[in-house]
Amino acid sequence: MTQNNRLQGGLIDRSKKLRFTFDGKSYEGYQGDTLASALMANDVRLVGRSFKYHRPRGVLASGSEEPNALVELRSGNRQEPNTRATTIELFDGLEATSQNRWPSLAFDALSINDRFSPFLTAGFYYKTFMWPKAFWEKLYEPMIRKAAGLGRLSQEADPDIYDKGYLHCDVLVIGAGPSGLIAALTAARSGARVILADEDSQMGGRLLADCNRFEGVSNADWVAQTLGELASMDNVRLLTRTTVFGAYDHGIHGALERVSDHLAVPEAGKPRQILWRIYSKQSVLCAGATERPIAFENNDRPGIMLAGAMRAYANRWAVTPGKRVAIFTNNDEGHRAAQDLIQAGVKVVAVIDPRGDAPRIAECELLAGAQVTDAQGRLGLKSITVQMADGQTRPIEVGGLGVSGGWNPNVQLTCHQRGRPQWFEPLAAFIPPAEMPTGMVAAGAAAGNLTSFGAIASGTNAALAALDGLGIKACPVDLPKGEDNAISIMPFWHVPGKGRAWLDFQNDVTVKDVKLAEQEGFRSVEHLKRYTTLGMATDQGKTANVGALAVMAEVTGKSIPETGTTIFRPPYTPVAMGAWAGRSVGKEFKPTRLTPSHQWAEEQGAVFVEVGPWLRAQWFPKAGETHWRESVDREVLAVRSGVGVCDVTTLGKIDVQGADAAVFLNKIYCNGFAKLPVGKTRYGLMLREDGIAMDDGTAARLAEDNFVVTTTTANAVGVYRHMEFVHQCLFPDMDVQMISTTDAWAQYAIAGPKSRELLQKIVDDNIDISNEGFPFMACGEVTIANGIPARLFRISFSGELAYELAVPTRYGDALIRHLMEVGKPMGITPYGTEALGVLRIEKGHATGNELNGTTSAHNLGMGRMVSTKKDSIGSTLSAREALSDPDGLSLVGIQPVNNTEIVLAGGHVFDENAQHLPENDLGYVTSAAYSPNLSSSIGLALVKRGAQRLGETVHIVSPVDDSNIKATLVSAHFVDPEGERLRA
Amino acid sequence: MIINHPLLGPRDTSEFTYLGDASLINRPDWQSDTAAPEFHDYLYLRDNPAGTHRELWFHEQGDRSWLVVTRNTLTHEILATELARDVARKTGRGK
Amino acid sequence: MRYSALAIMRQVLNGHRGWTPAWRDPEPQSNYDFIVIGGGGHGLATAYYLASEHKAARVAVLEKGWIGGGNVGRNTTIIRANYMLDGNQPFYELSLKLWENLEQDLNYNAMVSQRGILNLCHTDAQRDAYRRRGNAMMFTGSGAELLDTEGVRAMYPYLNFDDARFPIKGGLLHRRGGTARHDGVAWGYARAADQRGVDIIQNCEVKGFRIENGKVLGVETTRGYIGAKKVGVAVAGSSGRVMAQAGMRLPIESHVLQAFVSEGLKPVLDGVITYGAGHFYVSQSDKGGLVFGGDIDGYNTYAQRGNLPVVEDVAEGGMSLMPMIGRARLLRMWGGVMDMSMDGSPFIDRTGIDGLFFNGGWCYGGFKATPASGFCFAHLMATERPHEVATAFRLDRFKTGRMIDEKGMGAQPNLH
Amino acid sequence: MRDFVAKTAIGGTEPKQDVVGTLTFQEREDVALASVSARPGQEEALKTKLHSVCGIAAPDAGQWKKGETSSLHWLGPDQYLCEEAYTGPLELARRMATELDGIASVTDQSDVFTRIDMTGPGAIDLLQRLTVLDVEQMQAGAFNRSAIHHVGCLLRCNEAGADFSVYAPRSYAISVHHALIEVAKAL
Repeated sequence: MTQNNRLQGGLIDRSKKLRFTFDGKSYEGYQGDTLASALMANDVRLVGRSFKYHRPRGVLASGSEEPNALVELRSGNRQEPNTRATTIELFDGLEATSQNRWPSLAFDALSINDRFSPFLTAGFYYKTFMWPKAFWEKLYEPMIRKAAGLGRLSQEADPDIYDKGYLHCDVLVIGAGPSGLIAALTAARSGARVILADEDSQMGGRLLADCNRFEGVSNADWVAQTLGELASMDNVRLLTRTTVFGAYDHGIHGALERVSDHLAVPEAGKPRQILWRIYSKQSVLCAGATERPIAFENNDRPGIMLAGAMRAYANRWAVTPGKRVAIFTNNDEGHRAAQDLIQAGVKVVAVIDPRGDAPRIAECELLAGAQVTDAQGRLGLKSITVQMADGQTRPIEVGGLGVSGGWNPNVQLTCHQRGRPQWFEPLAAFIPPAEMPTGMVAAGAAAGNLTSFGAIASGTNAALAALDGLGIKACPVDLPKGEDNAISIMPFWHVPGKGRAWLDFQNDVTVKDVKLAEQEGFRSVEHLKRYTTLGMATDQGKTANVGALAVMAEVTGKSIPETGTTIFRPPYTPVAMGAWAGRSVGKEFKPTRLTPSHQWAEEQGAVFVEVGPWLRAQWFPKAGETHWRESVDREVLAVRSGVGVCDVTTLGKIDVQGADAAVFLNKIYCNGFAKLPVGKTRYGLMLREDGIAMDDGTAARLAEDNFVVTTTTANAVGVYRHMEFVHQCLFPDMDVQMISTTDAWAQYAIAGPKSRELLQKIVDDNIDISNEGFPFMACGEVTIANGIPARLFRISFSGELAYELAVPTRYGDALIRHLMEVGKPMGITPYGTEALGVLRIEKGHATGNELNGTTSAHNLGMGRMVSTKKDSIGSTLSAREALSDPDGLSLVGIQPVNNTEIVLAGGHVFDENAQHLPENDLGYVTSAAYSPNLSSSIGLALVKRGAQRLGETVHIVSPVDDSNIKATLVSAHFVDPEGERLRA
Repeated sequence: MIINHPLLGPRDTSEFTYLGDASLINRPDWQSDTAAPEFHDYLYLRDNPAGTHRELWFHEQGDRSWLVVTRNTLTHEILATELARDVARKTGRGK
Repeated sequence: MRYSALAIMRQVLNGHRGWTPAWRDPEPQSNYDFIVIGGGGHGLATAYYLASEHKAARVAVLEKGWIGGGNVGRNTTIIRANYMLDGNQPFYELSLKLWENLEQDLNYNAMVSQRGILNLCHTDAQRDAYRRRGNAMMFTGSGAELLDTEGVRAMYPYLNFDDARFPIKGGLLHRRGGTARHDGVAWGYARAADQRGVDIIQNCEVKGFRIENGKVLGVETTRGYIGAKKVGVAVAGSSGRVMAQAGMRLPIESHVLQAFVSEGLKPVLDGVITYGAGHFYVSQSDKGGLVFGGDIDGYNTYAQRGNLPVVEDVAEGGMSLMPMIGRARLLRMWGGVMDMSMDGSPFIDRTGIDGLFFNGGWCYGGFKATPASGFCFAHLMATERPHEVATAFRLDRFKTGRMIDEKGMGAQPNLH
Repeated sequence: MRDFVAKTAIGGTEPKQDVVGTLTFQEREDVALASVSARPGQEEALKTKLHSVCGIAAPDAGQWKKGETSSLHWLGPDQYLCEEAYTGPLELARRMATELDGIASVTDQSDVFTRIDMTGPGAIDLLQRLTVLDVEQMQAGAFNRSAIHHVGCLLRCNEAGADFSVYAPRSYAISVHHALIEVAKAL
């Protein structure tokens, strides 16, 4: 099929033919076409179906405000639902499919809804589907859900890359129509850093769509000159295909650049889109205006569109919806549109204008004081019915009807910070609010200046205001002369009549629906929107809201401003989820931290586990081991009987120095540190100010004025922040300085009866680490491998004779290999976080599972550690009754009566015969593991009065696992309760 | 939002971590006879104004300064920023 | 008029001329037995249960704007009883039971839909915490199932199982959880309350309380003074502002929570999913939009709007969990002011002032609580005794240290 | 001499070098870092001392200064980061500690950060997609901490527009490097 509806001229490149398909049928268009213009050229008027009634629909608009012409673009994992045909740039091989219809666009089974429309009025579903009760979820809702939505997701992962970025400028100009171009030029010539962004593929705005506006220069030439100059300046950045979609606090704007959407697929490695956060000191909104329709019976027929759109299709894309068209307008622009169409070679049979004194502008029949009362042609407009000034009706055969009910300035961004637009009577439209977002000025049609000269004048003035705000001296620009007759309009919202007249096309909201909402008391705009779904479609009601507001005003007898306006929220046009996420997806969702022994552990075939940002070795499987438990049990037993090594670099390490370092630690730990001698380490418990345990760890005193504080892996960042708070905000004059050294040191736990034997072969000869020379809790600086500086701590998490050895991180890899080599004769065994967990549970050491943000020192059995002789964070409030209640939770060990049964972490504790109800709940198991040393599953639990109940039998109940076992409450120290091994 | 750092100039709030009302600087005296109720009010009760609010932000991805930021909770306009340590000293906090 | 298919049929025949306003628009009387401040979900539910359960005759709801214009009309519509702590879970179970009979009770279709909520876990510790929580849910009869990875895959095969930074290790499934049509809830309660004689007075802002010798006598409003025997405050994000008029400071901060909806899409997601490794939860509405949200912005605010970093954080979570939504478009974002409490749990309590009651601190979880909150608040106002499932929601719990801290974040509202 | 071979954070045995389009990325294992924090009351004394020790004046907030052998970076209030050629583990920190005894607290940071030098045209375009800092305006001498792909890094401008150094936390270095390379490919 050839392009029957293609006219002469236009801004398309006829030398570049492009092939595309719509619903499987192939067509041809030209470079510069949109899918909408190309379909129109091929006389395809039916392109979509409405949401509720499945009414046949055609193209209404020529830009991003389009409510009807939505398609699924591309196929496979790039299928993109709800894409506006009016903004899709045609490319060769483009595939588009109509949506929300079955089996076909021309015959849609659910158009039956249209027949039932009397039942499906606004809010009908609130009133029914309630009987019988069970049917809502079983029958009614599934039916409704089947019909839900418009386009389909592919349900495959999006294959494209999205980038995000930050741009900074003095002046951001939003929209590159006449006012935007001149505003950018004014600011740029004055030396400001300028960003000019426009959502279209070409800059120029309405100048691309209308007849020439300026004296002595064509639209095209003026745009070309201005853009040329802007492009030549290095203080200007031009962003085409870029929608500034949101105005956020302090001049930050969100913008989406469609880098590759005009291509079949993005170039290799290149992003599909970029989400820019634009940091602007000043912004000038030149977003233009959106034409609005007039509601009349069957005003949604395919072929009925906005007059300005029809004009744009003729001038820019050289296409028309039909050979014979008419215009229905309440303002002069509609007449100018008619004249443009005539000049483009379209037969305009009549201009219909409800104004009795309508001006004669177009060289065609003028029906003044007349209005369109109905339209015929279900799948494509055939004719319209016109009621003449004298009351007679007259049918007119047309293939297209252009409608203009006036223009709504695109004030959205001026209201993103909850400003309310103001009603402007001369235009019968809303203009930007008095309270604008900081640094924002509006110009051109967006500010209500609809004439060409008014637009550029206000554009340059807005730029001057912005420059003034920046304190930049402005160099003015000379403006081209342009027509400047104020646009004359007579508010005219809908043609009276019995039938359905559409306000919100996509969501099928009609004049009747608005009247019904009013009748049922939903009179506030918020209620109206919610009750009728007005303005909630993908076009956000750009062409619908004001009309509906006018109808509501009419029926309530109030003025439109009294009736109110809705709140505008970002985004201006919808933004793909992929763009919001950028590269933070899949494995790159969050960055990864690697330990110094990572590469070595990989070589050993270690299994890794995510611990916050870290990847840690979970266990080290050996050949022949078929189940993870075999590996873990082996590692645990090796530590208890020989020697094991574990990378504990992930623990937070904070270097604390200063004359008041010890006094400072006294503040952040509930136990005392002032008297800790140099060369010694001490366990410390850190409370939040509310008396709940925050973190625990050790502090090693390397010198009078120097400690190394260790934190748990999970809390390293939070603890450092807390310490800075205590210093800067509470005790600013303390002589203490701190900095994180977590990454500076590779640290290994070397644990087990043979650990000293091993270390003696590791540390340089001159160093005495005998039990006497380096007793339990000793710490100090040593050297290894001929003078590599290292730190040695004799601390134990496992309960065995154990040390932690730290070297500068770059030597971490060498150290683990060295340890494994030297330790071979002793059967050294690397162990992972699983074995680490088992060992600490066997020893009864609390970790994150116990320090879960709700446990007090008392709950953890460390109540006595909270010194009352000094002030420390949390000490006062930890004395509150519920935190120190002897009958409250306390940490105990759990051992099944029958050692073949398994203790489950998360199981709850009940007395033998108690009913399993919340009020009988005694507590819960915080951690559990299989102890190869006790040949039994064991656990730690927080149990009411636990400490007083050791030896008693309880039940560990986990209904989600159908598990209920008998267990004994025991001391949390399953292994070596006296701690002899530590000191051996 | 953008916080005008007293030393570094305008910095994006994504670099900061928020704590809450700057009254958290006024930690009560642990030895006061009414320490318990004072700590309760200090930690738990808030003015929560709809308007000017003095609040603590930590420049985590920056110079690690705690700041006291005066911000309007209705408009998000930022009226002043100070180093928290200076504020603390002014309110008589020391060692 | 009773709503029914038959009623609609009749109206079709007479051109819908017979529909009357869903609720009256009465002038305030000079005094009432009960005044409920706040025409949101909780306030309307309170008034409804005062009238229906406690046969209170002279009840008024005072709303400064239009009813249902706050958080009940601005949320992600999730209902659930999947809490862990004894102070909370029985309360939410009562709420769920009330949801389950709401339509019949109100004669209004609020579209309560128990499509199931799945909380995903990504670490062993998280799974253990879910087991603890799931068991607590079982003890109140709310129902819970602990799924492994394969169990999750069977339900939602398109989630990211193979290229995940934090692999899905399982999840906690709460089948009785689901969604409800948020506006329908507000309007249903309003209409049912109105039919039981409750005066719903819109555009009536409370400007102050009249209090004498420690007893509340009434409220000063933009429509004049209105006397009352008892006054209940249920104003969510405005709690601080309103209670300040009674000279009270609260353990509450106001924060903004953003929520998001995508363009309408053919159904792909039946239930509700929450991501355990990022701030993202999602469901799909009966109109086809993906309704999703994440964490609060994290700074004190009364502006009903948020900023970009949180939007991006939510989308990053969403894309990491559901890589298929990359080409779905975010259509609209909005923000609601949350009354974030110091332990993340609410208050339904008396105040130091006789006859003045407070309901608030719902954080971002107020919607699911609507029925039970109204039910228990009405019980407290009518009987002066807390309802048995709401005894823990006391304003003085921080004095004794009896916090109800599900997340274990302590006295920092923006972390709850 | 010492038996251990040092590993670099990204390259392992050899410092990593990549060329992507017009951009060159070079991992630097040969620099030593030490943080220096003034003791209360010694703020001015520290500045004077640093001048004599490093041969350059202490930089102002958001700045760094390059000297003959050592350069100084402003880390925080009264806190600086000193960089010199790497001579051996902890050696810079120990030398500074003796020099500044009683005036400042010194902590070795050599292995806390991994320095990645980025040179060539396009550096601005790359950084605009990774950091909120206004890199277009960064002049030689600018130095800031900010986030790069969620990781807190130090960013140093050596020559406006064309020569930057990123200091990434060592444990995150591979992630940050990956982000730099991948985004560079997309420019």
